[in-house]
Amino acid sequence: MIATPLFRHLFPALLAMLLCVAPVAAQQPSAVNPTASSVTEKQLLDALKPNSTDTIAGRVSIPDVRAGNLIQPTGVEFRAYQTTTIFQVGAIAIPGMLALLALFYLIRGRVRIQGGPSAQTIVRFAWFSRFVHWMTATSFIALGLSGLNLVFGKTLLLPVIGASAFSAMSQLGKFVHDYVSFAFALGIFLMFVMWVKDNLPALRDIRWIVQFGGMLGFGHPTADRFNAGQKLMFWATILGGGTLAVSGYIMMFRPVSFAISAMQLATVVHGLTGVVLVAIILAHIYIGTVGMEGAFRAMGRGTVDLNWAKEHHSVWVEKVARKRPKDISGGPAPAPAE
Amino acid sequence: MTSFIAAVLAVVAISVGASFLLETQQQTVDKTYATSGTRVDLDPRLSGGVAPKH
Amino acid sequence: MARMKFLCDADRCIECNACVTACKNENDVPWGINRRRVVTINDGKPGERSVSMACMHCTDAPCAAVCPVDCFYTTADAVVLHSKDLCIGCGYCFYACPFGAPQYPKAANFGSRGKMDKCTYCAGGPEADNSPEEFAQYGGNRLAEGKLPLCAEMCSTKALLAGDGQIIAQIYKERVAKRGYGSGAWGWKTAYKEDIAT
Amino acid sequence: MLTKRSDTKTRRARLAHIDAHGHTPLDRRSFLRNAGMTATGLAAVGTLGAATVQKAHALPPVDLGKPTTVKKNICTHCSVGCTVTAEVQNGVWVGQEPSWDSPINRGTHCAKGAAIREIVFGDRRLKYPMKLVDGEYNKISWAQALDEISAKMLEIREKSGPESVWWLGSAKFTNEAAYLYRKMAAFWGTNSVDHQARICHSTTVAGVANTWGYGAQTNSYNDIRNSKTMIIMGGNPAEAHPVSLQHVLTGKEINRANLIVIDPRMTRTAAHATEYVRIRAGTDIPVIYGLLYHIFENGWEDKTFIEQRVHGMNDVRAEAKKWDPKTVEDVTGVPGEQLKRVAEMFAKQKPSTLIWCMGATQHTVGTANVRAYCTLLLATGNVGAPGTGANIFRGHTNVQGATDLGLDVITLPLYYGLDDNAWRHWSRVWEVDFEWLDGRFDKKPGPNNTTINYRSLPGIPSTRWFDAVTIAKDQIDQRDTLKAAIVFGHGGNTVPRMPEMMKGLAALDLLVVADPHPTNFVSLAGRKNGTYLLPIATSLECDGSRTASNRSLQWGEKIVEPIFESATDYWAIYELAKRLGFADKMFKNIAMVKGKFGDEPEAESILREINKGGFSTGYCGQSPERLKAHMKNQKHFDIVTLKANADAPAEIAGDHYGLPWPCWGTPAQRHPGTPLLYNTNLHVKDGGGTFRARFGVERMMKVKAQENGQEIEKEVKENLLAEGSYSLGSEIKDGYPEFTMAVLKKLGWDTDLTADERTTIDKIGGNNIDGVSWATDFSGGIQRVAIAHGCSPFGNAKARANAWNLPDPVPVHREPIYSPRIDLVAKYPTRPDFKSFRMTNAGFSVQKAAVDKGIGKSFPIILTSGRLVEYEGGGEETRSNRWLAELQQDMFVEIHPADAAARGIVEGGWVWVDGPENNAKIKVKALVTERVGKGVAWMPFHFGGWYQGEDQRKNYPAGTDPIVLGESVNIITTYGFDPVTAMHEGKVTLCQIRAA
Repeated sequence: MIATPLFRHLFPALLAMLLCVAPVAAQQPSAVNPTASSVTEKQLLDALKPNSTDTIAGRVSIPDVRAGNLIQPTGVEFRAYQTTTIFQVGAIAIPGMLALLALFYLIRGRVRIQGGPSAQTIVRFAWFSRFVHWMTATSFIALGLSGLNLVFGKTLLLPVIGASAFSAMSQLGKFVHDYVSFAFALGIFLMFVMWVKDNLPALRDIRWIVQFGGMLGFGHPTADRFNAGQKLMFWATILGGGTLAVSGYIMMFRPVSFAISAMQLATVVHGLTGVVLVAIILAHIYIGTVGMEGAFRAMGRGTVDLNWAKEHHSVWVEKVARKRPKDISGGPAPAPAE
Repeated sequence: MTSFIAAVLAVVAISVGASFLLETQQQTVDKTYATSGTRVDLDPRLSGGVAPKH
Repeated sequence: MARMKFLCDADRCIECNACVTACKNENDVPWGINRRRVVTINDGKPGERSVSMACMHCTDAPCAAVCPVDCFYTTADAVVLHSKDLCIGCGYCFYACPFGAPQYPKAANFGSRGKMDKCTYCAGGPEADNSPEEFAQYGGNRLAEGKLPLCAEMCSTKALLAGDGQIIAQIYKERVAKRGYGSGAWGWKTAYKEDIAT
Repeated sequence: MLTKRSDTKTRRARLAHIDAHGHTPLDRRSFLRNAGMTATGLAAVGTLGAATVQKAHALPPVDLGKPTTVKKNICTHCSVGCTVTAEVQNGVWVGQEPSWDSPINRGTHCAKGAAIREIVFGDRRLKYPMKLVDGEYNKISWAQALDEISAKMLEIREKSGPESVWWLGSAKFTNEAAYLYRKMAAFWGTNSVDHQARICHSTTVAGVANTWGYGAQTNSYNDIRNSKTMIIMGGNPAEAHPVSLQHVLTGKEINRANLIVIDPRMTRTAAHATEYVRIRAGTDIPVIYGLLYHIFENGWEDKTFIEQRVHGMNDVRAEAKKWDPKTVEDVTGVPGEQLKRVAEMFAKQKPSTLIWCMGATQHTVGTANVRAYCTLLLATGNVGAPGTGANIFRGHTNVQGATDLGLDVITLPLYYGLDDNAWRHWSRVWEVDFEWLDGRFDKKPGPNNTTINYRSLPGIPSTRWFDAVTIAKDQIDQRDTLKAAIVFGHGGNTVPRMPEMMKGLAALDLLVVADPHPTNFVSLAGRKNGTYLLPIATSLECDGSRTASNRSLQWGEKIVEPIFESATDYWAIYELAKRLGFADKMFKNIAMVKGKFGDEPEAESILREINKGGFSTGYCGQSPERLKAHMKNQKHFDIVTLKANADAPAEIAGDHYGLPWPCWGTPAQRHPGTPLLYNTNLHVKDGGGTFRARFGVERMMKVKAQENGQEIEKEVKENLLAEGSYSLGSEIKDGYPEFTMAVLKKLGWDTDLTADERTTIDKIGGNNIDGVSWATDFSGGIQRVAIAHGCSPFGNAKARANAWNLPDPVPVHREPIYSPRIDLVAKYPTRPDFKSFRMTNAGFSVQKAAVDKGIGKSFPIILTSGRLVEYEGGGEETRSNRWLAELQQDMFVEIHPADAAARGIVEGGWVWVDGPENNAKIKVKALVTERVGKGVAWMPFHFGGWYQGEDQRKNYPAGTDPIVLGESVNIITTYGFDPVTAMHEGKVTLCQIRAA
């Protein structure tokens, strides 16, 4: 489904972003009657076939060089993407993830702190880290909702609330999507800078993955500040968010030198990355809230229960105890997760 | 909690800032598609506003 | 019911741009927006051909298919129109359109490109026929007066044909039969899934 | 979702017009409407900047509820003569509709015609009279402007004589305005009155008229549909006359005709040709001889035609013999095989026509080029029948009419010339005293106690006016240099050598620019005082007739009142004449109507005066009533023959559309007009004709002969009259001279004259009745009687392949002044320096200096120029039209990819183009294309407002600057003038191009 020709030509397309790709001239001796041998549409389309991201382009006198594109065959593929691919990918990824999470909840239930809450807490995230997380998170929710609206709104919402209201809402959503994106992009950048050091892969990550973090009861693998699951989430967010930002800004700023095929590609990449990331983030939200006892306060208050920390991040706790013992403090009895 | 509220405020601030900055940078097509030899009277119809209703 | 189409006979088109200015004249289209344009292929070489292109009013229009707010509609004459009140300026129709017909009042996409504008086949928009409101947003509505789009009506060499698809196809066929050559009905395969057998 | 169905009544069916295919009217039904959609739904979001394309208030739509007046006028942008149909409501031009009924354009337009409505609300128009005071333009009143202008003119007249005021008229005048302007110059006392024809087809007029009688298109655009072979040489009608291509391409398709384009540039016309021949610019004559070589060699010429109707073809044969295929290829670059193929097609697949434009005319050999073209037509017998002929596409709306009506330095209206007979004729028509007119002119003592009377001397042409300003007083053949230029409707960037024009412009005491736009005269810096700008109405705001290139006259109605403070030409000329003191005489017989600013001359009345005196060219039969009837009944004319159909109403029955001149006799005689000149297949009364007997009946020729074994030279008389050829129904079955009373008497036909006609003739002839001719008898009697006997009033002669009165009687090749082929310059030099039009034509010296300086090395690229479809002429009007200006925003130079690559020039990049004179250079954008050959560059000539890299926008009065400005090609074009008409060399010079 995803393997539309757009993807087959991902790299050539990026290279071929220059406009005015000269049409392949028909081979004609100059003395021949030019009327009889006039260039035809079919001829030009056939010539384009080896590289379907090209357009039949010619010369126009107006400064809008894109107007020189007479026929762009990739419009058909974009249409297929927009009406089918993204819809199906989204319809599989997001409800699928929700179903998976529900299934997981049914099987595993809430992951409890096995040792029970202790009286001690350990500082997990400083204020600025939490600020960045929430900035990224809230903007992602706004972007996700307004983005999903463009994919599913027409099918799900429009019949319910009517064209006028839906259009007004979508228009607003589009403005929100455009402007909020800057906060999101900034957040992604800061998160990368803050946490990349702790998210570099380590050998023990393999064990963590093999044991699936102990969540299905194969015992608790050790982890540093971030376990392999969190690292995967980090990289998904950074790469996914980064991709979204780059493709989004291409869509937004529309560099003149970009061919339509490049713009289409940006749109496709943006959309698909978007729905997939939404699905991934759903898992993140699940595990940070309903799915695991004691996890939410890491971002809520910045501190976590020491027992929770020991269970999930034993290596890290040891390091903190060694380097910054002050971060571990006897606090009040832990409150249940919000 | 403060970090969350600050984050929401930051999102709003950044978005509003971006909208102002970008809307002032926004170019209408009459300006974009005019070259050095021209003086086009910029068309108010392209820069926003709602069509006059009679 | 007539199925309205455009056909540009590239063997007649001399790139005089009458269609472009006729469109501006009829619909008072502002500078920077070209609902119709003429593209010259193989410029300066033997076999050079010019084709006047605008919205082809496709059968099963891609623009309508990809529009996230469903602002397009097809009239009984098979003309593809849209509502500017509903359009949010997302730009998807421009990417989907094989002919580059959709245009936007703003060049970059900071916030908004503005409401999409395209050839209406001189058939206005969803407002009441030939009302000032319709004219303000979409330009003239010649179809409602029983006239065809001005671009085709004013074409200097009668290269650009507008009207019922069967009739203009017939005209084109007869021309090709008479003169013995034809470089094809540009865009028909893409827009209408049809070729004119000549 | 609701489905709304509205059944708007179908008003008109349009499909029927696409081609000859019937079709039932469209039944437009319904559009979907979104449920619950309200206009206010998005108001809140709208403020966030959801820009939308809306209609400005300045342009109201057609309100279907209000009555609409439909007015017809003629497009001003070229000579095809497209009807413009305007819908007017409340005095505002609200809509433009296709003019389906016009047999010429059949509903269609080009970019300019389809955008023409813009020019009557264009806000870049000049809005009120202005005066330049110390470098600043100030608004003044019409009265003040005219008072000051006339006072200054009279002062100059007092000090320097009438010849120091130079009048430049316009091809955008109506016939009536052109005639008034010429008349005004005559009453002022000068022949220095010119217009655009000088720089577009003056050489055509001279060359063609000297070949067979009249200097105009012989056939028509419509008639090209009959051709089986068409050569378009030195023309690009796809851009210059797009609507003509409708006829050309239809003809090509219907007849499967050959369409051959011969041009240095692969134009948009060439893109539709069946054969494209690329030549080196400036080698038209060798190309024609290259064709004639094959024609004579293979005996493809039309021997009967030549024998009966052509004089001097043997001289051409001798010249053609020199141009064997090898020589031709060396000079022109065209392979012999290709020329042979073209020659065979042209000679054998008849009827054939030759179409040309400024690529032929704008040369130092312009007249000779045109003569060569005519010779090719004569040799193959392709004149005077449907589908044949010299189809000369002219420039502006009324350049044909303005030429006919004498905006020319060598003639009074309608080609009467400047001799005493001509002046006496017109003084009779004008009912002014001949002696009074004579007294208006300067005179000076000539050799041998004679007097040189400037009344009979050609004036100063528009290509050289600035030389006449700056030249030393003793170098110009008149009392003083030019001091004032009165310019009505003419751009300032139309003539080469602009750096030198700048000097002339600065040196003028008085410059008057009367134009809807300020024109390039204003943008060129240098003047601080003494410039007046007068806002003149466009042609669309003016009643009157216009003559299309095919000689058809069309009556255009004033669509709207002149906008702003603009005035019509009629009013401005009248008011100026009043202040110059001769309005009472000049407008003696012309009725006045109430105009925008008071009394103004009535167009109809002026046309009647033209009819009264216009016998020489057959401008006598087209009364305003007949022309208006034609416009009303346009749909009744056939699109091929232009003849009224059988079902036409009586008022136009039998007529040809627009009564193409010559339309003989008085309007009451109802001659139908002459759609094809010299067509012997028709009776003269139906529009037939013969070649004109203009050059006498016989010619003494020296021929070499063998007598008693010795070669001696002896004189023989060669008959110049046709032999055995005559028009249908002619009672004289042979050639005959032009008709005069003497001829009538000799034939015994004078008794056919009515008493009234006889009285008029007696009055005109005085004591020499025999001298009254078909051209001077304004009773129309002589013409009527001649036609009644089936004869052409102007005689029946041979066309001249040898025009012995011209500098090169048989065309010979001469290299352009600036030629890259120094070897060929030595072999085919330009004509020696000589005096013409009161100044020296120093072409030879310039050519020699160029060769000596090795100019071909430092300027290796041939530069030629041409037209863009979006713009016209100097371009101020069209560059101010926003719908057109958007399409061509930059002055550019077309350069071949190889030349560009060698210079590091990229598509769209800025380049400097250097010209070989005055260190001139222009900064333009590069358009890298194979349209031009290697070593050739091409530029459009419509741009202005930049000068050698500097934007001159600030020099325009506020708000009147055109939307698009750019360098003018004529800044770098160079010296060179045709010996016959002083046509400039606009098509070949040299240049160098470098990246900027």
